[in-house]
Amino acid sequence: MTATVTKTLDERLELFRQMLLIRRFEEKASRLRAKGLIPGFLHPYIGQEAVAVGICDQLRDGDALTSTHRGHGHMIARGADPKRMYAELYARETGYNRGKGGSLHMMDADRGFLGANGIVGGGIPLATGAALQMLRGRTGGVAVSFFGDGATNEGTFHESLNIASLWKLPILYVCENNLYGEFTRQDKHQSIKDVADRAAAYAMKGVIVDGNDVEAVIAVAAEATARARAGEGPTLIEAKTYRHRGHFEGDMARYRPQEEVDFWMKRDPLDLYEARLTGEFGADADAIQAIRDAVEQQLDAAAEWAGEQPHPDPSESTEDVYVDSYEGAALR
Amino acid sequence: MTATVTKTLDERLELFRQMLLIRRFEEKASRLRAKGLIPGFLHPYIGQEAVAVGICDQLRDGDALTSTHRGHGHMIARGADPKRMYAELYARETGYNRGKGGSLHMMDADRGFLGANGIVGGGIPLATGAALQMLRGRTGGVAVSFFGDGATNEGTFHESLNIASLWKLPILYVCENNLYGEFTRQDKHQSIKDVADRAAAYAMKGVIVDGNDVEAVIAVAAEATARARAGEGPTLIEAKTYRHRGHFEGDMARYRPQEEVDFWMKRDPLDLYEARLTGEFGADADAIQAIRDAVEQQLDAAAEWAGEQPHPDPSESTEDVYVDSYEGAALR
Amino acid sequence: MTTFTYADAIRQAISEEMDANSDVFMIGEDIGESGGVFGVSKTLWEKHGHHQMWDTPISETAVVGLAVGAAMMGARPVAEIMFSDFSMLAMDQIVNQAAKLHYMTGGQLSVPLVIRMVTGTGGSTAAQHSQSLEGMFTGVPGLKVLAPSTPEDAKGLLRAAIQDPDPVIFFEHKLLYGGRGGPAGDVVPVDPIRFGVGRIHREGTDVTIVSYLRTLHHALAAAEELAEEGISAEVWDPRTLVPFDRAGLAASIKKTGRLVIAHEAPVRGGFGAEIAAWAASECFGDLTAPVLRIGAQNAPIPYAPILENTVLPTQASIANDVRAFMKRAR
Amino acid sequence: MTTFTYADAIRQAISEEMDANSDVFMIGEDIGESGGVFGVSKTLWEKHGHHQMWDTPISETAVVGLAVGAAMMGARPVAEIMFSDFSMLAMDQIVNQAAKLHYMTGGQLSVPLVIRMVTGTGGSTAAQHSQSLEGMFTGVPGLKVLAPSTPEDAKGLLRAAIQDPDPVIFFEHKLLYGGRGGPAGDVVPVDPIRFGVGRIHREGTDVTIVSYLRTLHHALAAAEELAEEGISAEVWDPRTLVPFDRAGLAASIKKTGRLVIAHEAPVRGGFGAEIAAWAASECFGDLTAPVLRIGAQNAPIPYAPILENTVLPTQASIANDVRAFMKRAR
Ligand SMILES: Cc1ncc(C[n+]2csc(CCOP(=O)(O)OP(=O)(O)O)c2C)c(N)n1
Ligand SMILES: Cc1ncc(C[n+]2csc(CCOP(=O)(O)OP(=O)(O)O)c2C)c(N)n1
Ligand SMILES: [Mg+2]
Ligand SMILES: [Mg+2]
Repeated sequence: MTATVTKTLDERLELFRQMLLIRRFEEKASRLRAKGLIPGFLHPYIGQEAVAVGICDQLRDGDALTSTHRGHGHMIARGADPKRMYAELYARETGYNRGKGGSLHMMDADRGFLGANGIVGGGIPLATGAALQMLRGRTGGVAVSFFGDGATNEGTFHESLNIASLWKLPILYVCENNLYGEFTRQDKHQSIKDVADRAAAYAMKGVIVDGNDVEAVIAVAAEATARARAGEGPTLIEAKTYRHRGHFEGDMARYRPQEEVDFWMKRDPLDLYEARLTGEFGADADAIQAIRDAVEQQLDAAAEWAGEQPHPDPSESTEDVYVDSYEGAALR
Repeated sequence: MTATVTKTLDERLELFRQMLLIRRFEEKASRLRAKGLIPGFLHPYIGQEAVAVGICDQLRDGDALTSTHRGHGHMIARGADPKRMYAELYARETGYNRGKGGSLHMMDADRGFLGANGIVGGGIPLATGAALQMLRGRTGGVAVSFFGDGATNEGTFHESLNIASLWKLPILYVCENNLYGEFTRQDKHQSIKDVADRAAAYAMKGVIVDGNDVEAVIAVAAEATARARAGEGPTLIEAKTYRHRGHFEGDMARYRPQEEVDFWMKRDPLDLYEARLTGEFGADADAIQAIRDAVEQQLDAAAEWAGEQPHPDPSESTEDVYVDSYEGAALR
Repeated sequence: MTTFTYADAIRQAISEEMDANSDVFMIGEDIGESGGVFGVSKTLWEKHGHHQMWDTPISETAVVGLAVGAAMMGARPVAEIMFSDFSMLAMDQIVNQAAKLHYMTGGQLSVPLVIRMVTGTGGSTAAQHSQSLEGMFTGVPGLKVLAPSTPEDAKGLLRAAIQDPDPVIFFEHKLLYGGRGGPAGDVVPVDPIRFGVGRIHREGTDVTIVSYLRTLHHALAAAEELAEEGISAEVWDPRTLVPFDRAGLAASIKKTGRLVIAHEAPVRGGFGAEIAAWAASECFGDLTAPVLRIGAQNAPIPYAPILENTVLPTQASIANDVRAFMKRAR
Repeated sequence: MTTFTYADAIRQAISEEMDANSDVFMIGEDIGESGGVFGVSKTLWEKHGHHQMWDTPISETAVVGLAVGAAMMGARPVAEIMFSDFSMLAMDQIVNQAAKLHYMTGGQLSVPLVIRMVTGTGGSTAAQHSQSLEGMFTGVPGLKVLAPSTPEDAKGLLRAAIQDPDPVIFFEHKLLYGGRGGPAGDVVPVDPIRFGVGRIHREGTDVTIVSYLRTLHHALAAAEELAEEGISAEVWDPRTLVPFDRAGLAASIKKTGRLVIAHEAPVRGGFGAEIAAWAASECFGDLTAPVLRIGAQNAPIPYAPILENTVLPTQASIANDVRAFMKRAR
């Protein structure tokens, strides 16, 4: 059974808009970082946009997700505000985390976005626990855990999937297999070709999807979320994709063969979808251009707004260590 | 391809002797503990003897193995001296670990027995590292990691098997699936029925064997060790077996259905093999009886010897914290 | 009449908090029908049913990680680590996730989580089932760390921990579960106890002995011994290590002028270091003698009873150490 | 003429020990062809080939566990943890296995293992890539803990660590790798340095400042500042935290009568507590003022540069704190 999700043209344009928003958000962030405006690490999501947008398309209020060090795409796909994201990257008071988290820890709890994570595999148990709480409360919600191919070699992956299958937790494990963990190609970090093969180790359903085809991702997400909401348990989804750039800003990615890069650049998820939109789905070029303009405008305004935001006051460094710090607990 | 291992009758009697030695060692240990002579935890290996004896039959000098909290059987099968094992259980100076380890940490480094382990899954990376060192040194050695069904849910299992397969390490992962992890039945701790199914997650070879049939275990061990020594990489061997008693001495094991216990008691590995010995292999009853007597005598003498051994001197409590403690490092 | 044990106290605290709030649940290994290795969760499975009792595979990282994730969604999980030694397998989820989430998300959400750990040495369970690791957690900003020494404190502090909005590490000493007794009765009502308030178990004027968990009881017995020799020891139990009752300790030091700290963890790097260092800074003027730290020898815990006894502080060793200390100090 | 950096020092120490002994090998994530995130292993892959360089999947527990297992078979592995924060995923193998094996097996075998960890704060890498966790390891019997502050010490101590028969935790501060410089030259020969011998970086008579890693350099700069104001600070670097040069510290305290400890870890539960506590016990008679501990604020490390700077001790904050301390102390 494959779930069929039929989208209107407007919905399709919206999918395109979201992917473009992610793409341009990241490209702009990269430029801002090069100018010295963003400190710390930045792991661009460029190339993988169809995965975030496709999966999040099937989420509702009350659902939750965890992300990785490469988290901006998931966060934007979940509807977070680029203004406050840039403000966070700028380490400002009005950023999502009030300047305390940055890229690696950005969170939007109101939208159930339970955070980027600086620990590879660190978010997998968290999402699983969120799913447990949904099951306990019979909320009908689902949790999603995004992670990379490299993360599937961490113990947290194994322990979490085993439990989720055992308890039939409402969760999607979404592995974005972009062929590399940091500078290490998949065949140098695991002997399997398809991460989805690991599902069988937990008697879990595993599926492979073209992670550069947003509607294909939507189809598997629709089925997996339906199964999860119906109490039929978790799915491991392997989305085959590629990161266009280095592991982080500053990594020139010289360790990748040029043919491989070329192959994948031709399969750019935005180009592919734009071609379908204007071809198969009959979108007109103006509509696409309007989206481009709007995205550009939104991001320019967002970055500008962010740049005007106040820095946190130094006294905030010891705030929020505890919710209830009693007397003296949070002192030096 | 299945390796064929043909044993002489004498060799078969020796296998029986080893299994019996383990059985009686454990039964006696249980009685000694009931008398208050052995402190701490004791996890009897009774019922699983064919696994230890069958696997260790295929090991050579220079091979290494790691064990678990239920380690006496593996240690005896590897040729360790019951005298010094009882002395260790009695916490005496001449025990294997000079009284510092007890059952949970018993080790015989000279025989490559790299120790029982108090941490479930804790020995799996250690054996994998031993295999790495063998590969590095091209020693032709193999490592064996014994662990239980419960341990296969720990992250260490996952991380280690992934690496071993990737690097084609010379190692056997031997899961003794005795249906329970502590008080929890397998179907309450994992959704799969066969642990061997997990091998595919690492593109590793997985095999299932009747863990109560010593010659069947030998056959899979022969093949797996041959592959390992030939540089063809690791094997995950699942030996289906059963522990006759509670998880540890003191556990009445009331959580197990009587029919299940009955079923397995009828499949006692010693009874099964004795029947084959006297039937199919034409051993005579006297030979068996002679083994029984010798084992009894050996263990009586061993326990007696152990009971006469000196206690460690209190001053030894701070010895061997470091090999080289420099000045002051090991002080209070 | 039944005696209220430390184990009863813990079970009752959990049960009462579960009754009061369905967001409270337990998660851990073999905590279900079997009642747990130490019998702490006995009856909870039947009383609170599946949705408040989650008996897990052997997967410490996931046990804690799931609890953290559920807490992020508003649950109040009580995770059990069978022996605190096994917490080493879950350190990432404790130190890098639970402790930091509230802070690094700018206060967007909190992690109201209790991690119960069986701690301490006893009964020759040897090096991997006997450690006193509280010092590792007290140094992590964002965690609270409790170490109750009596059944009443165990119940009151655990109730407070479950109600607390922050991640709490809750140490239970394995040798305190059974025997120590407490008020008579099957169920003893105890109110939640505010964190950061120490307790004077015995008043004294010559020396302050700070102690907790099982060692507190040795210290109390040692103090009785010393009293007969004319040494008046005040025995003070911080009960909560983080937050720590600094005012309470300062007051006691002001009175006695002398500070001894006794715990089961090795001296080097034990929580006693923090107490001593703090006092050497903030109570320096009141101290009339060097600070004395008593703890385990700097060694893993050995199996042999004779060595186990040597490694650990005992009533006798504490009495001896304090006696010698007072001789030097006078 | 090239400058010998801290990163060079570490690379050279590993390379020289690999040349000397084929049982020495490196194991860790992305340490191969790419040269590692901090470029420390650059050229080692080519020079020492596959059998001495093991580039692993992302599996911290296995990285350390394999190293321990290989060490049990006689190898001398150098395991790399990319950021010390990730060591939390490997704590069981470090604390429960590596640290205890020699002892709990009655000395049957040893674990000659070095675990290198990138430590400390800098560059807004935020709460999970910035911790100073040395205090967790110093409290574990069986581990040795090193914290070199200069290129020479890094090279000499790492060579000694690789030759040492026990498990050694080796902290490298991320902000020391690049710039700090050292003697000129591409390859600087440095002999192995004996553990437990501190180093006086600056002589002084009024106050002893104990510091290490990056903070040492702040302390030295602060001492220069204070010197102009007539405060003579002795700056002393223990170099190895376990074993610790007690005699060296005692001698300095005897001279100055005053003890300040400055490190990047939070004050509560940092290794400074152990130093202060030891001094409050063993040097009490020589201390003429309360001990002062300087460290990070008790918070996770925040992302914003302005907050990161506030949380950490700096040259200015150390100078200020010591200035105020001397005012009180005189
Ligand atoms: C526990 C841990 N180990 C190592 C790292 C360093 N690190 C950050 S990202 C990364 C690679 C992750 O690869 P993958 O999971 O495939 O995600 P991708 O970067 O490809 O999106 C590594 C090794 C880390 N952050 N956490
Ligand atoms: C890390 C860790 N978690 C939990 C325990 C407690 N424990 C000891 S044995 C055991 C069950 C192990 O089950 P399995 O691996 O199937 O081995 P078996 O006892 O059946 O031989 C448990 C949970 C432990 N010793 N270590
Ligand atoms: Mg990847
Ligand atoms: Mg089992």
